[in-house]
This record gives sequence, structure tokens and C-alpha cells, in this order.
Amino acid sequence: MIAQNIGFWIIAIVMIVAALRVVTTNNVVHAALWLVVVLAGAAAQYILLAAEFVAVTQVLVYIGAVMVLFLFGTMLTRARIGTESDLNNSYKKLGIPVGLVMFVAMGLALISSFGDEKLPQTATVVSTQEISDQIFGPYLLPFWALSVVLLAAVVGAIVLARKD
Amino acid sequence: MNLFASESEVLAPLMSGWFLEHAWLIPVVPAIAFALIILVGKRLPMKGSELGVLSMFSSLVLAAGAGYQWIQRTNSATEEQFVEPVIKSWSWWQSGGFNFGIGQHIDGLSVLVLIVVAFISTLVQIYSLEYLRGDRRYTHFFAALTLFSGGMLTMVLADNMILFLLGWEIMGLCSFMLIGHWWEDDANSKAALKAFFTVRTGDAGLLVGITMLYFSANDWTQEHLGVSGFSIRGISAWALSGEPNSTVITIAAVALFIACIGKSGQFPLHTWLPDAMAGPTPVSSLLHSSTMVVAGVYLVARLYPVFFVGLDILGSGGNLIMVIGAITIVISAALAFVQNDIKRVLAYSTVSQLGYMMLGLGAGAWMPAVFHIFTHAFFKACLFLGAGSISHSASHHSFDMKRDMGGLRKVMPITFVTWIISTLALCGVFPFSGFFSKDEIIDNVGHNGYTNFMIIGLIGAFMTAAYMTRATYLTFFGEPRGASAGQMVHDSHDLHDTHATHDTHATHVADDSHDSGEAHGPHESGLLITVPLMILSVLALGSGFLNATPFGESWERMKLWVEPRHSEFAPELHHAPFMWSKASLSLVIVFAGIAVSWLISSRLFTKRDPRLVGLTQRVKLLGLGHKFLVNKYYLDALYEKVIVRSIAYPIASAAYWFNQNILDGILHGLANSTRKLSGWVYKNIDQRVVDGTVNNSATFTKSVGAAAQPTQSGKVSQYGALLFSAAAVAALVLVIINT
Amino acid sequence: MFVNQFLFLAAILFCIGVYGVIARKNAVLMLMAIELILNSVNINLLTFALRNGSTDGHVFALYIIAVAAAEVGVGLGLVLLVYRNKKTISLDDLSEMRG
Amino acid sequence: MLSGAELQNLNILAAQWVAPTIDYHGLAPELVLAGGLCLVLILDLFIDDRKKWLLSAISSFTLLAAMIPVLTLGLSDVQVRSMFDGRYVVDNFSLVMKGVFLLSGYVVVLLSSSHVEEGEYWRGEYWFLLLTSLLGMLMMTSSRDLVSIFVALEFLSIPAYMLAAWRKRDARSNEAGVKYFMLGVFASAVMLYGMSLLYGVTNSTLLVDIASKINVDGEFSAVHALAVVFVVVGFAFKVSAVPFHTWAPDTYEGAPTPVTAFLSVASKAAGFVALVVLIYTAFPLAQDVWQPFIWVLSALTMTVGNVLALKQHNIVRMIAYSSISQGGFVLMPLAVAGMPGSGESALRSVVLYMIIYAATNLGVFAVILSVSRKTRSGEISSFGGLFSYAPALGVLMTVFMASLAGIPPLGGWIAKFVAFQSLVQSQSSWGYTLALVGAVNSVIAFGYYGNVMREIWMRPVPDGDSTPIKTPGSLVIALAITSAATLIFGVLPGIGLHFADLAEIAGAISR
Amino acid sequence: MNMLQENNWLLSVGTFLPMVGVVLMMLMPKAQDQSVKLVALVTSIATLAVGIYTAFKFDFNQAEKMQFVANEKWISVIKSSYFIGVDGISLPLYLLSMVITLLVVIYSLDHVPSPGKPKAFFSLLLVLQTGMAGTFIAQDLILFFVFFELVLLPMFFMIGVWGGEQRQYASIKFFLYTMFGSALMLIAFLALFFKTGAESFSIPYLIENGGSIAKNVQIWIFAGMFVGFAVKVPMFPFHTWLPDAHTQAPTQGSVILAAILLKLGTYGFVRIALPILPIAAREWAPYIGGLAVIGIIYGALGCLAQTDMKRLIAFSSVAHMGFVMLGISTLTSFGINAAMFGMVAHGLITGMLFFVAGSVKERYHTLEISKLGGMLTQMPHLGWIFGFCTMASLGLPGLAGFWGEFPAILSAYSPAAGLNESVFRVFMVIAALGTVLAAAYLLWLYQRIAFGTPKNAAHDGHSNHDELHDVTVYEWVAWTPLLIAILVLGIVPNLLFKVLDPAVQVTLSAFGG
Repeated sequence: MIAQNIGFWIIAIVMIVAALRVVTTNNVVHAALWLVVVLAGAAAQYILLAAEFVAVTQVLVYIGAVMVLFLFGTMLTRARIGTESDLNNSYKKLGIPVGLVMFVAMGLALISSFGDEKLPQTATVVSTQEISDQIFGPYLLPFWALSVVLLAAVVGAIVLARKD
Repeated sequence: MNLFASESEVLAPLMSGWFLEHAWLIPVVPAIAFALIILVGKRLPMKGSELGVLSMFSSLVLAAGAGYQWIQRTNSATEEQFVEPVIKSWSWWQSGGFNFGIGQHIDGLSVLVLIVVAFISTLVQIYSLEYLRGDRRYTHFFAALTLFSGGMLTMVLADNMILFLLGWEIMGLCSFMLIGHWWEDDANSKAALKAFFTVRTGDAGLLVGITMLYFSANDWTQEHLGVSGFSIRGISAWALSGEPNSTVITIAAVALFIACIGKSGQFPLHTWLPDAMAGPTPVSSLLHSSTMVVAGVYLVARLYPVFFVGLDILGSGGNLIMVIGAITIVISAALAFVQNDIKRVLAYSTVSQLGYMMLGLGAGAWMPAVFHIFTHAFFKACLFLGAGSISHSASHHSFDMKRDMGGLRKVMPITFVTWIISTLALCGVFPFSGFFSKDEIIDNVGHNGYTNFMIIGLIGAFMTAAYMTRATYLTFFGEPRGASAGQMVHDSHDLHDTHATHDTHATHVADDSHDSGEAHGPHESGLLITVPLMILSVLALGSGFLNATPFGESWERMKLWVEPRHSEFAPELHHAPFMWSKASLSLVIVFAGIAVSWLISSRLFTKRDPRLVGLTQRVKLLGLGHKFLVNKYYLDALYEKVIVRSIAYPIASAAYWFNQNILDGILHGLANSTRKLSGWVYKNIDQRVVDGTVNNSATFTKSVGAAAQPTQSGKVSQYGALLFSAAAVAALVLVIINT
Repeated sequence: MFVNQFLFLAAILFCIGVYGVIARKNAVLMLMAIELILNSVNINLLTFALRNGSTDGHVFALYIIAVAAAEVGVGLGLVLLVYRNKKTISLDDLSEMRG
Repeated sequence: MLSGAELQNLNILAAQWVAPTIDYHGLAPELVLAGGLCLVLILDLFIDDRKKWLLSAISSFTLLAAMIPVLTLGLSDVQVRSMFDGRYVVDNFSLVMKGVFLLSGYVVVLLSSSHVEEGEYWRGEYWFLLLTSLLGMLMMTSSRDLVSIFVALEFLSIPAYMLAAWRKRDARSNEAGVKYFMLGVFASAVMLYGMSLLYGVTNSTLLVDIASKINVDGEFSAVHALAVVFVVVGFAFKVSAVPFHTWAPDTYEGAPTPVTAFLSVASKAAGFVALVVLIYTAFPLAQDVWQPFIWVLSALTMTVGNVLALKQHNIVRMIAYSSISQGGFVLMPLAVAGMPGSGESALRSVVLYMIIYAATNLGVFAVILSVSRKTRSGEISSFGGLFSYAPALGVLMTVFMASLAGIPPLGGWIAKFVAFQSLVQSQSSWGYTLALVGAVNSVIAFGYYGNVMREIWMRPVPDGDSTPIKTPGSLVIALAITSAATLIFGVLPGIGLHFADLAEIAGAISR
Repeated sequence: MNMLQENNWLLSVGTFLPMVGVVLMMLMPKAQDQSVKLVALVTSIATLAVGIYTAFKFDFNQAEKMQFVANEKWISVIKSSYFIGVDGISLPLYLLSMVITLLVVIYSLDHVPSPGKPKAFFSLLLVLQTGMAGTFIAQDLILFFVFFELVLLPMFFMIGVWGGEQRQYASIKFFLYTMFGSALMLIAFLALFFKTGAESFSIPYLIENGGSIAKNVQIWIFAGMFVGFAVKVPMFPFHTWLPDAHTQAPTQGSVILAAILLKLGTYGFVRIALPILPIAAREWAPYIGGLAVIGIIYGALGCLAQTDMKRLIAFSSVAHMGFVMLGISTLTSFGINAAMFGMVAHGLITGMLFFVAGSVKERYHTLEISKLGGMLTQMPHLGWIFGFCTMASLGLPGLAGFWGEFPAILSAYSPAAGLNESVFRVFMVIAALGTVLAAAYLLWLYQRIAFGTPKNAAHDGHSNHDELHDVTVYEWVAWTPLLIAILVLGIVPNLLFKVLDPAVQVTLSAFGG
């Protein structure tokens, strides 16, 4: 348990720092790499939360696919690899109070509702079969739907992105 | 009803007759004639005038028949018996528990006034056939004249206040149409406007008065008489029943009296009446001397119990009616002195005479006042028509005594004689009719204990005599001047003389068909004009004998026929016993007035004539031998310098100034300030505040829009910021609430 | 382990993501900030899945990942489109329509 | 939290997986539509460029064909078909809304056909995406769990994001698409966070379960509030409620006009459908949270939408703000939906409003499309003197504007009336106050609707060109459908109300 | 009741017949102006014929009861039905609307205002007719509301398209005002519906049950209705749309506005507000009365300030409707009878005045009073007609105007039990003074316009002289019925009171007799 806790805190701190860098760095590629750190940290946290399958998916989809998309996007839009000065809005400070207010709201709610409630000690890892049973059982319809969504996204994105 | 039933059973049954029962036809005839004139008048050979004359004549016959039967009815009653009026009423419309009736209320008073109105109307219409011949709105004129008579007759025989009001207002309307008959000129139409408007101002009082009386009296009248609170008979009985709350009836009486002030040209609403002379002379004669303006007096006489109780007549040292009447007598008589316009003199004289009637009614002298309505109608109509005759045939349509008249007695003998008779009647000289009525009023005022008012009455009599003499002198004596001397028309008329232009206007059109060639010199008028004059003058002379108190009870026919005997419906009144001593006093005063005025007039006006200067000098020198003239001479200077110059003129002028500047000023000021107020209200309240609020709310809406617009900056991040911050704030608020 | 330690981590990531969305004007960076938010949601879901002992959270998280991928694809397609027409991916410059 | 034994049970359940039973009749509309969209996508590959009009025909036939199962379902004896443990429900509510989506989709196809043919569009993909989005909407009407709702939301949104940017060469269209996409993603992120919390506190994604656990004994924790607010925010974005509306005007203005019509009607309706489903099936006991929230949203939406609409010069942008403000009116009854007695009437009001609003607003766009074919302008002033050279279009536009303004006897009035009725029925000061706000706003609204009428009737033709307008047949059909619906709903409101009278879904909330 | 439902198709036919005409016109090719006019004429004649037949079938002995009642399902979900019927209060107004429409159509045959478009113009006229007639026969609040609002749009366009220079401003203002009022009114209707148990919107039902609503609730509901109706009347301070609308509207629009549309508001008070909410009515009555007399004086002052003839007539409506409202505020059957009569009379008279104003505008091309004058010389017939209407308008006894005005004043002396008598007596005196002011502005108007010599400057020299033709045939045909009605109702007011009275009595039964 303690080990898990230590792991959590280390990963959490790294994630937070990385996340902050994502939103503050002046280099688009750096931001993408910091995002990789956050996503990887998240995957690690999922493992701590006994969600192996999701963690794997996270790595595959996010780090494997989405990050590549981001990098492609960056390159296709000819962003400079180095630092750029023009990435932020002039009113970026507006984000701080908004974020803080949101955090206060969330924090208040979370503290008042969950207080010092603990997670179950004996966390058995959720098996992939269980998940698949769920997906192909009650959650079948969204799954079907998702296939059409992805098709539409692909078709649409291609049409939009291609030169003509 | 039951209350009185037992009583009347004992008494002798009253006679009635077809004419009495069908008196309601009297106003219906002119009403129908009016419609016919409007519809087909223009196509008739005499352009509708024959219908007017015919209808008035039929009304006169009906009225006379009713009069005859009424006399029989009174004769059939016993000495002390109350002669029940012949009341017929039909339901006109009802709604919400209100029953508005229509019907006739025939008693002595109404029969008397009916006959007078029908008679004068007939004569005036005949007179107008000639006077307005060729006028471009000849048909309309007769239509309006007929409708006017119809209105007046309706009012006179109305059995309830609503019908009364109807007639009253129709007269107002017709006066508007008739005064403004030559509306091409602004002055005329303004006079018409002023007349109708002033009368309408008073009418607000009538509306209020009727309303108050109705609601106060209705319960009582329904219970006791089974009639509504509009019924004149009901109101009268209620007023005398001792039932009414004194405040209510007083206010109601005052309200009604305000209407009378407006209609009868009493002080301070008399100013419209002289201006109303802008109408054609027959109109002046009919409306503003003998009929319409009498409506106010008639109202007081008709609802006498209300005023009697409400204003505490005979019960106090003076009342509103008397005060107003007395002020009117003096004020208007004084005004008559400074008029150059013959019709205006007559107009002021009318006002003054109406003041007498009011004074009489206010003082409890009901019978003399009513009798004065009767006699005054004849002689005043005669005077007006005489003035019209002069203007028509002698002074080339001018009414200016000083400039265009003088010495006409020779050229217009008939007019002159009738004028003199009527003037003497107006002055109250024995045995002319005015004496029997006016003197009675003054006598009774004194008899009822109002000595001060009697003195005012006597002063008024003096003044009346004086100004009438002045007018007569200027018109008929001395040397012809201006138009009456055969001079051509003046192109530039005085300001207050504009109506004269319009009498001209009228006949200019007629010049081709008019054979008399009036432009060539003064002459006597045609038969259509003189015959009415003669008839009227005969009546001016003789009508007084119908109630000739000096000759004893048996001569007081009118009192017998007209005055209601004391009953539940009529207050108890006493009559002053006639005494020659008192009568001679007033006669002396009248003669003094005539004499003084004559002397002054002859001196004054003769002197002013430059052609007579030499003559005057000679008279002055020769006067040593003529005591009478010499005396006149000395007095002349005295009067001229002391009385006339220092008293009469200043007083009269002051009165006139007061009239023109203060009263009229107040009226005009009121009108102006109302106009200004309305302008201000419109500009500032309506357009700025009320409308402004609306328009500003639109502006406000738009500025809200402008304030909200920056949120729509077009920048995604800002949109995002808004989205997240709104969500955050909402979450925070609701989280805090629910924690 | 406390439930709240995960939840707060998620909340912090969420708020950082919110800040990023507001602060950034580069479209790609904005999409990255959104990924932060979506990940915080996933952490939440999995935490609750563990806490509640149900697998619905896992399924939900998987769907979110899939949809997020689709969204990023569409988003980058749009970004490219914009870039082609305007030669910039600064979203602040996309304010032709406003008011 | 759970004991080991319970976990064991779960495992056993999972082990005994059985294929879920699927009621294909219930899914028939979706399946028809899915088949149609596949057909379009595939045919697009093979059809010659000159025959691409076939695709629009196929699309419209698909939509009409999908109506057939909707009708048969409506007539069938089975009132409620529940699938996947109640995660997907075909009831009258969903059928009515499916019908609305299909028919408005049909009208949008009619609106699009000439537009798409004449513009430089990717036609085949256009129809494909349009049908996809509609399919997402059909799914939304029946979704009764969080995951389905989320997926359906993205299902209908993602194609719409792209459609908004479909005029690829036009920077404004791009801008429209990007803004819509970005804000849409923000909103779904917020919504997802809320959903995660909902799942956390109730341990279920099924709405009925959530309803039973959200407010167990009158105790209501802060997380519940947070969750409900965030979820509502997600859909408030979709229905473009102020202050989550900012995307709408820009997107509406920039997107191709038929797409705007689609967004302003169908997409918005889908948002309301989700909102209604959530409120009625998941949050009936959380009314203390969403009622005030929606109250504020509604009042703000009406007011801000109105006052900003007053200032617009561009007709589509004006309609955008108008549709924001109309959204406020739809929200109105929901602000009191949790009060005793008004739940049913609030639902009726929302549904009826959506139906009538769809008919009217689509009609407006049909006229705009017809007119802009001649004027080539989006300015309101380009409508000047319309009545003099195209009286029929002028009258129709007047009818639609008047309906939007809520003037009897046109459809809009009964919609507003029922909304007010529901507010007043709550007999609460909240209801009365909002009704007053709504009343004032309905007056302000006439300011801009009247302005359009004024242009049409009272102003001269701006460029003096008064050649008559030739309206393509598809637009004529669209105009006929929408105007007939607008009139019929107004004169015989019973017809519309018949569809909106959906007691069973309201049953949960009307205690 | 069964007997009263005989011929119940009559009302529906009479109300919707104009719509048939509209459809026919719509189907007609654009250029056929003559046949459009013919259709309009025939339709309005047929409508009036149906109306007269209705009156003929009407059982005047049971004027207090609803007759020709039809009660069909309409919107059953919200418990609103197609419930129509006429009683003594509705019938005169119902017929009036038909007569006025026909006359306006006749007048328009020769006078389609600029910019033409007779097809649209006549269509709007007929739609208006349906709305007006429907309002007077509706016995269901929702139905009432629909008809009440139905007249808005046609009038909006009539002002906005065929109006004067400021027409767009005036039309929007008219519309916004009225909409504002009706929005509040609608909320009040709804509140009423729910407070009476959400059973029915039918007026008879609500009359039965409305009285039991708590007093303070009634007061608020009444407030909503008050605003809705008062805007329409219009009462001070909601009147500012009226002068603009009237001034800018084409003659036909002004006539219909004055003759019928303003009556919708007062009719609403009598038919709906008073009987359903008697307690609130009693509470409100002094304020209504107060606003009414303010309106009387204020309208008169407004008139005196005007320099435009049409605007003056418009302001006079404010004053006249003040009398009507004063009558209503007394809550006595007499007062309401007076008010109903006043409504009809005002409709006839002011409608006629607007006709005259329209003809003046057409001939002189101006309505500036200072530029007019001498009408009697140039057009004696028109001048006399104008004079007649002026006299009728200022409440001359013997003409219709008087029977609206004087009884209203009379009734204010003794308002219904429970109202403060002295307050109402003050109102009475003020109202009586209002008659004086009425005389002032009307006579002054007449004097300035009809009397005097023509001011040729008004129509720039001789070029337009030939246009100064006197009353035309079309005008005669359109006006004569109105003139006759003014006169006949003035002489035989019972024609109307007989019909009104029983129904008013029933209306007031809520006040305990």
C-alpha cells in the first residue's frame, strides 16, 4: 500500500509539473513531449487503479496514435521546432482565476462528499474479459455507434484536410 | 301618487282637450320640417323657406290651441285648486334600471313660452324671407332656424331633464350654425365658436346638476310619484317635500344656475352675447333676444322649487341668483352707453333685461319675471328687427349708429314708430307692456324685503331709459350721416363692426333680384319686414294688459293662467299689492332717464357734427329765450363735464374695459393658458415622459445589447473562458448552496 | 489510498487544462490542453470504478479514449484546413465574425 | 467498499455473458438510416459527377424510409421497447423526436440539394455526414444511459463540426467549423467530468438507477450538485444557452446556409432531447440544482439573444440570435419542471416548442436560401421590397417571422402559450417571474422580426432589381411543408399537442 | 340551452367567410385589380348578409343569454375549446365590425392608398374582419386571445405599408405596445385558468368560479388583464401608440382602428375582466376611473395642442375612450351600458371623422390645420358632414355620441356599492368639465377647417384646384350608413340599449346585482 502511495505521489507530481509545462511552454514540440509525460503518468495511475486494459489502451491510442497526430499536425502547419513567442493569448492571465474558481468548486465538492474515504484495499485487477463482456453486452449499441463515428471522422477529416 | 290622490278627488275635474293632449306635436312639426328642408329644400320653389314658415305657423296654431285649452282648464279649476299640468310621458329607452322618458309637461309656464316662441319664430321667419333673400345659404339658414325653434320648443315642453337637455343643446348647436352663418369671415366663426363654447362651459353645470338631482331625488320620486328622478314634476315635488339634503340641493341648484348663467348671458359669462350679434339680424332677434337666451331664465322658472329651496329664496337677505341678476343689470346697462353699434346696444339691453328676470326670480317674484319673458320677447324682437330693417334698407347694411344713421324717422316712418313703441316698452313706460312686467319685478323685489336690490333695479331702469334714448336719438333724430345720408359704402369698417360687412355680403348676392336698389339711398323696408314689425309693436304696446296689475285683480289674467297655485309642486309666493305711488316713482325715474339722455344726446351728438357747429352756436345764443333749452344748456355742460365725462364714461368705460380685459381676458386667458398648458403637456408629458419612457426603453434595450456585445469577440479562447468560467461560477454557487 | 488523492489529481489536471484552453491561441496546443481535461475525466472514472467495484467506468473510459482520438483527428483536419486558407493556426486571428 | 463476495458475483455475471437481445423492430429506423448512409458513401465512389444528384434523392428517400418504421413503431401495441437493460428505450417520446429529426432532416436535404449542387462541395460526403449526424440524433432520442448519451452526442456533433466547415475555400466557413468544434469539445469535456462524478456517486451509468440514487433520503451532496451542473452545461452548450452560446452566431453565420438550418433546428433539438431525458429520467429529484440553474440560463438566454439580435445586419446572424432566444423560451418550462404538477406540461411544452420551432425555422431558412439565390447577399436589407417582386416569398417569410414572434394564429403562439402555461401552472413565484421575463422578451423579439417584415413590405428594393425569383422545386416543397406545418399547428394546435402529450416519460417527475 | 344552440353554424360562417374571400384573392392572378375588388366587395357584402341574418334570428327577448352557441373540441389538451356565441353585448359590436368593414371596402374601391397593391390591401382588410368578429364571439379565453392577436399583423401592415411618412415607426410602436399588453394578458389568463382549478378556459365557467379566487391573487391577475386591455383601449398612460398609429395609418386603417380595434380592449373589460374577477374589479375600479378621467382631460388637452387634424381626432379617441372607461369603472349596469353604447357611438363617429380626414388629405394633400380653411366654401357637402360628425363627437344630444357620454357621467355619480362615492363624484365633475374641453377642441377644429376662406397656398396654386371635388359617389355610399346610424342611435338609443341591457345585467350579477 505504501509503495503504491509513494508511486502515486511521485507520478502525480510529475504529471502536474508536466501538465503545467504543456500549457506554459513556448515550444510546440516540447509541449507535445510534456503531454506524452502526462499521458504516460495517467497510464501509470490507471494501473494503480487496477485498470490494466485501459492503461494499455491509453498507451496505444494516446501515446501511439494521438501523439503522432499532434506531431504531424505541428509539422504540417509548419510550426517552428524551436521556441515561439506567439503561442499564448494576450489575456492568458484570465485563465488563472477561471482555473482557480473551478478548482475551488471541485475541491469543495470533493472534500465535502468524499472526505477521507478510502479506496478498497483488495483491488483485483479488472480483467479484459469483463470489459469485453460489458462492451458487447449492455454497451453494444454505443460500440456500433462508435464505429460509424470513427468512419465519419475519418471520411470528414480526409475531405477537409486534403488539398483540392 | 296616493299621497295626493284623495285630495284631488274632492276637487273639480280639470278640463283638457286635444291641443293640450297633443302638445308634443308642437316641436315635432319643426323637426320634421327641418329634415324636409335639408333633404328637399333646395328643390322647392322658395328653397325650403316655405316649409320653415309653414311649420312655424302650424306650431303657432297648435300652441295657441293649447293656450286656449289651458285657459279653459284653469277656468275649470277652483280658485285655490292646483291646476295639474298635462303630463304625458313615454319611455324613450331604459338601461340598467334607468328609464329615460320622453314626453310633455304642459302647464301655464310652458304654454306661455311655447306661444311666445312659436309666435316670434313665425314672425322672424317671415321677416327673413325678405331679409335674407338671395343669400347663398338661404336654405340652410331656414333649416337651422327651424331646427332651432324645434329645439327651443322641445326644451320648453320637456317633461324631464334629459329631454330638456336635448332641446337645450340643439339650441346651442343651432346658435353656432346661425351665428356663424357667414362663416367666411373669421370674426363670425370665432363669435360662433365663442357663443357655443361659453354656453357649453355652463352646460357642464347642467350635466352635474341633472345628475345630482336624479340620484338624490330618484328614490323619493319613484316611491311617491312613480316617476324617475329626471322628471321635472318629480324633482319639483321632491324639492318641496322637505326631504332633500340641503347641501346636495344647494350644490345642484348652483350647478344648474351656472348653466343658466352661460345660456342667459349673465355676468360673468355674458361676453359672448354681444359678439353673437355677428349673425344675421333675424338670428339676433330670435336667438339672442326673445328665445334662446331666455332658456336660462326658463330653467330657473321651470325648476323653481329646486332653486327656491336650494338657494333659500325669500329665506335670506339675498342669494346667488339675485346677486348675479343685479350685477348683470348694472354692468350691461352701463356698457350699452358706449356702443356705437345699434345691435350691440340691444344686445346689452337684452343682457340687462335678463338680469331683471333673474333678479325677479331670485327675489321670489316668479310671476313678474315670467311675465317679463313674455313682454320682453315682443318688444325686443321688434327692436332687433327694427335695427335689421334700418340696416337693410337705410344704412346700407351698417349697424353703426354714429356713422351711418341719423334722422331716419322721416324716411322710415313705420320702423320709427314701431321702434319708439318698443323702446318705451323696454324702458317701462306706462302703459307699454314693459311697465307691467319690469315695474312689477322691481316692486316685488322691494316688497319681498330686498330694498337694496330694488334700488339697483331702479338704477337699472334709469340707465335703460337713458341708453335707449341715446340710441334712438342717434338713429332716428339729428341729421342723416354716412350711408343713411346716401353716401357710398365705406370700404374700411371699424373692427367691431365687421358683421356689417356680412350683412352686406348677404345681400350683395341678391342685388340683381332685389328691386329696391338699397345703394341709392335710405327708404322704408318692404312689407315682409314692416308687417312683423307692426305686429310686434302692437303686442309691445298691448301685451302688458294681460297682467295689468294696476287695474286690479280682474286684469291679472296671466297670473290666473300661468302661476301655479301653491301646492306640493309649487312654492308659496306672495305678490306685492300694486301702488301707484311706487309705480310713479319708477316712472319718474324712467322719464328722468329719457329726458337726461335726450338732452345729453342732442347736445353731444349735434355738437360733434361739424356742419352743425354754427347752428349750435346759434342755439346757444338763442337759447336765452327758450327756458327749456337754456336749462338744457346749463345742465348740458354740467352733465357733459361732470356726469358724463367724469362718471358715466369712466364707469362705462371701466366696465367695458373690465369686460374686455378682465372678463374676456380671463376667458381668453383661460383659453390661451389651456392651449398653452395643453401644448406643454403634449410636448413634455406626452412626448417626453410617457412616450419617452417607451422610446427610452428601446434605447435601453439597445444599450444592453451593446454591453453584451463585447462577449461576442469572435475569439475562441475568450468564448472558452466564458464557457468555463460560467460553468465554474454556477458550480461554485450551487456547490456552496448544497454543501 | 484515499479516493480524493486521485480525484484531486484529476481536478488539478482539469483546471490546468482549462487554463491551457484559455491561455493558448495555437490550435494544436489548445487541443493538447483538451487532452489534459479528457485524461482527468478518465482518472475520475477509473477511480470511481475501483471505488464502486464496477466495470462500467472502464468501459466509459475506453469510449472516451476512442472518441477523443476521433475528435483529435477531426480537430487536426480542421486546423489544417484553416492553415491552408489563412496560413496561420492562431485561433485569435479567426475572428472575422463577431458581434 | 464492496465486499469480496459481491465482487465475486460480478465476476460470475461477467463470466456468464449472453448476447444481448436486440429488438430489431425497435432499432429499425436507425438501421434503415445506417444502411442509407452506407449506400450513399459507397455509391459516391461509383457515380459519375453529373449523376451526383442521385445521392440527394437517395438521402431523402432514406429519411422518408426511416419514417416508416417510426410509424409502425408508433402504431404497434408495444408501448415501450427497452433494450440493453434499459439503456436504449424506444418509447413515444423517442418516436416523436425521431419523427421530428427525420422530417427536419428531410427538409434540410431539400434545402441543401440545390445549394450543394451549385456550390463547390464534396457532395457525396456531405450527404453521408448529414445522415450520420441524423443517425446520432436518432440514437440520442433513445439513449438512457450516460455512455450512450455521450457517444450519441459525439455521434451527432462530429459530423456537424465538419459540415460547418464544408465550404472549404471560404475562411468564414472554416472559422465556423473550428469555433464550433473547439467550443463543442470544451463543453463535452465539462460534461464528461460531470458524468464521471455522476457515475462515481451512483455507481451506475443507467439513468433510472442514477435517479434512484441521486437523492436517497433528501440529502444532497455537493458532488451531486457539481455533477448535475456540469452535465447540464454540456447540453446548455448544445442548445446554445447563454452564456454557452458564443459559438452559435459565428458558426451559423459562417457555415453553409443549409447546414446552419440543420444546426439551428436538429442539433439544437438533439440538445433539448438529451436535456429532457436527463432531467426527467436521471435528475427528477435533483431539481434544487437544475431548476435555479436553468431558470437563470433561460432568462439570460432569452434576454441576451434578443437584445443582440436587435443589432444585427446579417439575416443569418440575426436568425442565429433569434434561435438562441427561442432556445430560452424552450428552456423556460424546464425551469419549473420539477415543481409539483408542472412536470408533464413542461415536457409537453418543450416537445411542442421543438416541433413548431423546427417547422418555422426551417421555413425561414428556405426563404433565405431562395432569396439569396437572387440577391447574393446576407444583409437584412437585401430583403427590401421583397413583397413587390416575390409576393409569395414575402408572405411566407412574414408568416414565419410572425410565427417566431408568437403571433396567433401561427404556430409560434401555441408554443409560447404552452410554455407560459407550464410556468404559470407551477404557481410559484419562480414561474411567474420567469413568465414575466418571457413576456417582456417576446415583445422585444418583435423588434427584429418586425424589422424583417418591415424590409419585406415597407422598404424599396435596394438595388432596384425586381426581377422575380425562380425558386427551385426542392425549395418549393420545403416551403410548402414548413408553411403548412406552421399554419396547421397554429390553427389546430391539438395536432401538435397530440404528439407532445407524452405522459409516460414525464411520469418519473410528476409526482 | 338547446334552443340557443340552433343555427350555431351562423357565427362561424360569418366569422370565417372573409377568409374564403382571402383565399380566392390569393388564387387570383396578380394583375386583376378589378376582380380583386369585386371579390372583396362581394365577400364583405355576403359577410354582412350573414351578420344581418344572424341578427334576424337572434332572440332579442333572451338577449342576456348566449345564442348560436357552438362548443367544439379545439385544443383539448389545454382544455380550450372552440366555444362561440353571441349575447346582447357582443351582437352590436359583431355587427358593427361587419358594417364597418363593408363600408371601408366600399370606400377603398375608389381609394386604395399609395402604394396600391389592392390584392394585399383587401386581403388584409378581410383578415382583420375575421379577427375582429371572432374576438366578439369568442367565449373561450384562448380563442379570444387568438382572435385578439389576429388583428395585430394585418393592422401592422396596413399602417406600415399604406401609411404616412412615419409609418414604419408608428407601425412598430403600435405592434410592440399591443404585444406587450397581450403578453401580460396571456399570463393573466393562464393564472386565472390554474387558480380556478385548471378546468376550462371557457368564459362562463370562469365567471362561475373566478369569484372564489383569493383577493390578492385576483388583484394581480386583474393587473395583467388590465395592462392588456388598457393598451388596446388605450387608457392613459398607455395611449402613446394611438396618435402615431392613427396619424400614420391610411384612412381605412384609422377607421377600423377607431371603430373596432379600440373596442376590443373595452369589450375585454366588460366581457372578461369584470365578471370573472369581481373582487379585484372593485379594488381596481377607482384607479381605472381615475385613469379614465385623466384620459378625458389629458386627451382633450392633447387635442388642443395638435396642429394636425388627424392627430387631433386620434387624441380625441383617448378622451372618448376615457368616458367609456369611466362608465365601466362604475361597475354599475348603467355605467357599463353607457360604456357599451359609447363604444358603438365612438366607433361610428370617430370612424366617420377619420373618413373625412382621409378625404381632406386626399384633396388638400395636407392635414395641417393651419393650412386648411374654408372647406364649406369649396366642398359644402364634405363640410357639412364634417360638421355633423364634429357635433356628434362633442356629445350633442340627439346624436349618438351623447348617449355614451352623458350616461357615463351620470353613472359616475353613484358607482356600485362598495366604491367610494365621493371619489367618483369628483370624477364625474372632472368628466363634465371634459365635455367642455371636448366642445372646445372640436369646435375650434371645425371653425379653423370648415369656416373662413380657403387658403389656396395649401395646395400650391391652381394646379390642384380641380382635385377639390366634393363628396364622391363611393364616399356617399360608404358614409351614408354611418351618418344615418349616428342620427338614428341618437334619436332612438333604445335600439341598442334594449339589446345591451339584459346582457349587461347578467354580466354584473357577479357584483350582486
